Amino acid sequence: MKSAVVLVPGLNRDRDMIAALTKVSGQAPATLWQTETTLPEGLDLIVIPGGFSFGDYLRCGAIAARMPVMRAVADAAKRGVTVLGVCNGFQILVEAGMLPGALMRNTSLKFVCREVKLQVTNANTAFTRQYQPNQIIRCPVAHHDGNYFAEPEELERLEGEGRVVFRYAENTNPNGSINDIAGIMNASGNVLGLMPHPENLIESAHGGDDGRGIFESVLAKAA
Amino acid sequence: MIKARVTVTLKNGVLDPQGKAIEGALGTLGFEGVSGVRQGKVFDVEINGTDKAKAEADIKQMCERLLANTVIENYSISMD
Amino acid sequence: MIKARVTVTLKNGVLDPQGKAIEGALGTLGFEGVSGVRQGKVFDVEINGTDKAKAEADIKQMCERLLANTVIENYSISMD
Amino acid sequence: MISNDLAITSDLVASHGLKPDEYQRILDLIGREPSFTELGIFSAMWNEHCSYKSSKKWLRTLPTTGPQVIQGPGENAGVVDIGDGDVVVFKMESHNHPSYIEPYQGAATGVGGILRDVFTMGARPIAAMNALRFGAPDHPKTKHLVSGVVAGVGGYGNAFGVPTVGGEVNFDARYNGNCLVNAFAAGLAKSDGIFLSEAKGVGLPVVYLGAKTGRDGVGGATMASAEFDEKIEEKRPTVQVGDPFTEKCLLEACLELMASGAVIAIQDMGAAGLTCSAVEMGAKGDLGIELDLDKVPVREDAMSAYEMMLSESQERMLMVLKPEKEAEAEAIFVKWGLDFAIVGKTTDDLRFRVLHQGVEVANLPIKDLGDQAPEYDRPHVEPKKPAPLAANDIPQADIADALLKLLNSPDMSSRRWVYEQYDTLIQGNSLQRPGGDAGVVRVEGHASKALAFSSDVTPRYCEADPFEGGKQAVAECWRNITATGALPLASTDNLNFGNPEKPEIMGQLVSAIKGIGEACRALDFPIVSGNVSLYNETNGQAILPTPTIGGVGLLKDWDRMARIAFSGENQPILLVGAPQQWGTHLGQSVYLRDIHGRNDGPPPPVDLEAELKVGIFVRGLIERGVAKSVHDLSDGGLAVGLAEMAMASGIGATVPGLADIDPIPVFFGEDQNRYLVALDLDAQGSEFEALLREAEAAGIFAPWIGTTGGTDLKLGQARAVPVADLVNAHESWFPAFMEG
Ligand SMILES: Nc1ncnc2c1ncn2[C@@H]1O[C@H](COP(=O)(O)OP(=O)(O)O)[C@@H](O)[C@H]1O
Ligand SMILES: [Mg+2]
Repeated sequence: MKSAVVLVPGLNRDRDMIAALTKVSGQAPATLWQTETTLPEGLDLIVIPGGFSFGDYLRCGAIAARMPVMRAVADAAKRGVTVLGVCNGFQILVEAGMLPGALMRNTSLKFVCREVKLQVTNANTAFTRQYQPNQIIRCPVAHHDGNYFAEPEELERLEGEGRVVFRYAENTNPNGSINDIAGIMNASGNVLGLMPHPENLIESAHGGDDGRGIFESVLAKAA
Repeated sequence: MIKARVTVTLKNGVLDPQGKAIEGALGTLGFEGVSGVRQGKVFDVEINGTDKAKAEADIKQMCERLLANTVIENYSISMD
Repeated sequence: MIKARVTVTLKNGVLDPQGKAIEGALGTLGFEGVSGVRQGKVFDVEINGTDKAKAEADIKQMCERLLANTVIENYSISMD
Repeated sequence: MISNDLAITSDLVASHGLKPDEYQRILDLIGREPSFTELGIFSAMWNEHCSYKSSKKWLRTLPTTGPQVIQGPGENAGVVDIGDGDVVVFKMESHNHPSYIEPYQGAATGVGGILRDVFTMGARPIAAMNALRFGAPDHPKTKHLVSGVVAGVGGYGNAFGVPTVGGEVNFDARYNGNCLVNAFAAGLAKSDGIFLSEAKGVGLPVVYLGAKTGRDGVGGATMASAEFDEKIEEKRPTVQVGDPFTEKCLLEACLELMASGAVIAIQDMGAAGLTCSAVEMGAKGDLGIELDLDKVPVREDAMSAYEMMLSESQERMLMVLKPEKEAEAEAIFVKWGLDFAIVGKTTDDLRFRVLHQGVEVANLPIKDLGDQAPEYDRPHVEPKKPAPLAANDIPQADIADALLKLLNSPDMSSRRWVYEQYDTLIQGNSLQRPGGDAGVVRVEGHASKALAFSSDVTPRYCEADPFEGGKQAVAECWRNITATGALPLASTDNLNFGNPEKPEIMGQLVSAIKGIGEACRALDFPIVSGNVSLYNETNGQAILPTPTIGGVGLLKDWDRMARIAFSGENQPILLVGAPQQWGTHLGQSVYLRDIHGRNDGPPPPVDLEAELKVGIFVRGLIERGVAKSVHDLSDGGLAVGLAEMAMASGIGATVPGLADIDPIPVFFGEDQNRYLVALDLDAQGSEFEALLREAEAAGIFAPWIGTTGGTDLKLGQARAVPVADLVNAHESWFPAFMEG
């Protein structure tokens, strides 16, 4: 699998993501600095990792979404390249208009870092094939603004089209997100944003590998 | 130099967790009869030049392209 | 019902990392001649009753006790 | 703008915290009256915070060397060898006064400062801890301080991207007027990639990098050394605001710059920013420094030389760069969006010269600024030893009720409310997150190595007996690290005390340092860095003496690591290192304080020889793979220790207790050098037998006190308590306090 990780100042889970992609695919991803306007040929996957791009100033992901590299990522997505945004990456995808809705401040108004349960609501996607439908997996979260919001019509569309891919399960919603939404995808099914951090749960040192399935699914698709 | 203030507020109907929490906290502090608390942002900016109309048009562009998320937010501009 | 808007801004001289980052981003987006960007907050509140003077006094208390961090922020109140 | 020619009156001198004899010393040194800027420079360099004038004499007595120590005190952080060419770089520092005034920003900039100390040395930060002390929970300011400080620690560390793996939180009315925020950070580097502050070479550019200079914290270092009084409000405008985003960019830029070979010397700007950093770089390298303030990037208009020299704006660095690498360096600064400027040069005249708007505003002997700082042997009185409790003075309580009450108390309850606001797993290497004995982080790029971190001190012990309390802080830190299976390598200390000009307070400081020194020597746990925070007093009321110890240990193979959770049912539990009656010492215990409202008696003494012996034995069990579940005993004794192991695992235990012995000291005594070890062995088997004999042969009392299993904790004759009830008591205090 040929993958690439987007780098914007303030992102800080880039190293975690690069390590996870390397361990799962056996190949280190390329990196894409914020100013780049052309992408390497033949990419199967572009990942926007978590962190605090531009300090989360203004709105989470707002400034990063307007950096040149994101135009190239949007073009690649239009051509069908698989794009995954995790945490701040999800916020950036939303701010870039590549996913609908908005991610608001957690209802507790506090940063929250803990493990939650996720339901794989749609196991028939490029990102979730390795899971069973409605399987419950463990996954850590670490964010301040993960409270997903969408207008009622938009929400209906997301739910109706099976584009809510992950949901917080067993009363573990950590942020007040509407319909317990933890991850959604675009209409073509090649762009996924999710708040939790699967890259931090892929090996025994992490205390489990429930997050691996996402990377393995994408890998299987690429193969 | 032209000074302007941009005010960005959440659209009606958009959930405002911060406003809600603040309303709750005001109640806890004993302030009664407070409702509808909504939190927004202001930006003070200074623009080179003296052409107010141009400055206002520029600031409108800044709002559309960066300062406001027009999916969930409204903005208004006031000039000195 | 009385409607009021509280505007909270950083005191002069207090570092505003957000303002700084936004100014940088505006530059990257090609807006020229923008400087002195400072970010603040607004709170819209509704107060029961009709006594404006009392409402204003109450809101002042809310600012002192919760809405503003008077160590580093100033506030101003405007009523409808 | 205040002119540099401002008349130097005795009031002005006094308002700079300089005593008349100290001012006389300045006059003697430079042979003339200082300018206003020079007075500011002296006040910054000679205040307690930078000069350690009250503590230096005693700090010198601490052990700071060992084969593992690469760099001891004297640089931004200590450096310790962990093999394979890797080193760990760490330090702890206080931000007490700023956090009391503005808790969020005070704590945030405290974290920022300590991270900078670590990466200035060339290390990438991999772990952070924070040791916090607040006033009584019912004091009107406490909640506000807790929520602000915790949010600030998280706000900075999370955005910067370092996992927070440990810390402490205590409440006591003695901190009502002065909270304590001690921040620890550790980073990883290669032994040949360490950077120091010593400038080398004449005529080389001195480069400023990072954020712009504002008026933040002008007078801040002076404030940190001043006792609070009612006029605290007036000191407010000196608050510094942290910008973790710029710090993260600064980290990446510095590491890239160091890798490029451009850096000769580097020093972060901390307290008294430009002044301290420039003087230190020059003085260490036996060079003069000339600064041109017109080149300094500023964010405010009309800043005077005085303000620029004393500004504590955050996220700034000073370096000496190789001139031929200038273009390469500049490209890195630009990439990371950082301000930079050549603000001066090194000279050969040993003068510290500052130019502003064409005028020389300061011209001082650079070495004297540090070397000639006053040093005091302040009068101190030996603290009185408290009388022991009478042998029959054992106030009674129901064991189960007392345990539940302790678990639900401010000091003993779960800190989950706090640490869930911290990113504890970023970087993907956290093997043990907060909640256990020590935080453990895997060493990236190595198959099996990991580092363990703990921060400890028991202030009520230090108040009762600073010498024993100092020993105990070191021993507990060492023990917590040992309990994971790691070998404790070295430590850092953060000495928080009241006003050293009072002989009783100075007596506490001196005794605590003696105790710390003795324990560090006995346990081969040298102090490689640290910080002193004095004058933690308000209206004459001092804090409890709080010498925080931060320690680092090395696990050779994290596959052989112990955790506090029971690892299975039907495992025999040993109480390793216990006295014959399992527990005896109630003086200064939380049982006496929180159940009976008493704080008398001496603290438990630490037998350092036994501590070492027991620790080595326990580590041996972990390394052999028979002990996966280990917990040291501290506050709350055996009962609380067992409860914590049960709660962490959801597995109960039955501990029958001793016949004919009062169960209160058995279960709540706080005797030192004890561990609970649950063995992955059959209690009927020969291996278990052999292990017990081994302990005996080593002269270690390690009775088999009970067995894991079930869903209740059964202590002696007391009623069985469901583990779920323990968890409920333990988890509910903090959220109820903060959200109630
Ligand atoms: N209590 C202490 N024990 C040992 N070393 C100390 C202690 N306090 C300070 N030091 C050392 O003195 C030096 C100066 O400390 P400090 O001024 O706090 O450092 P920085 O300038 O990096 O903030 C450092 O090397 C520090 O490690
Ligand atoms: Mg412990």
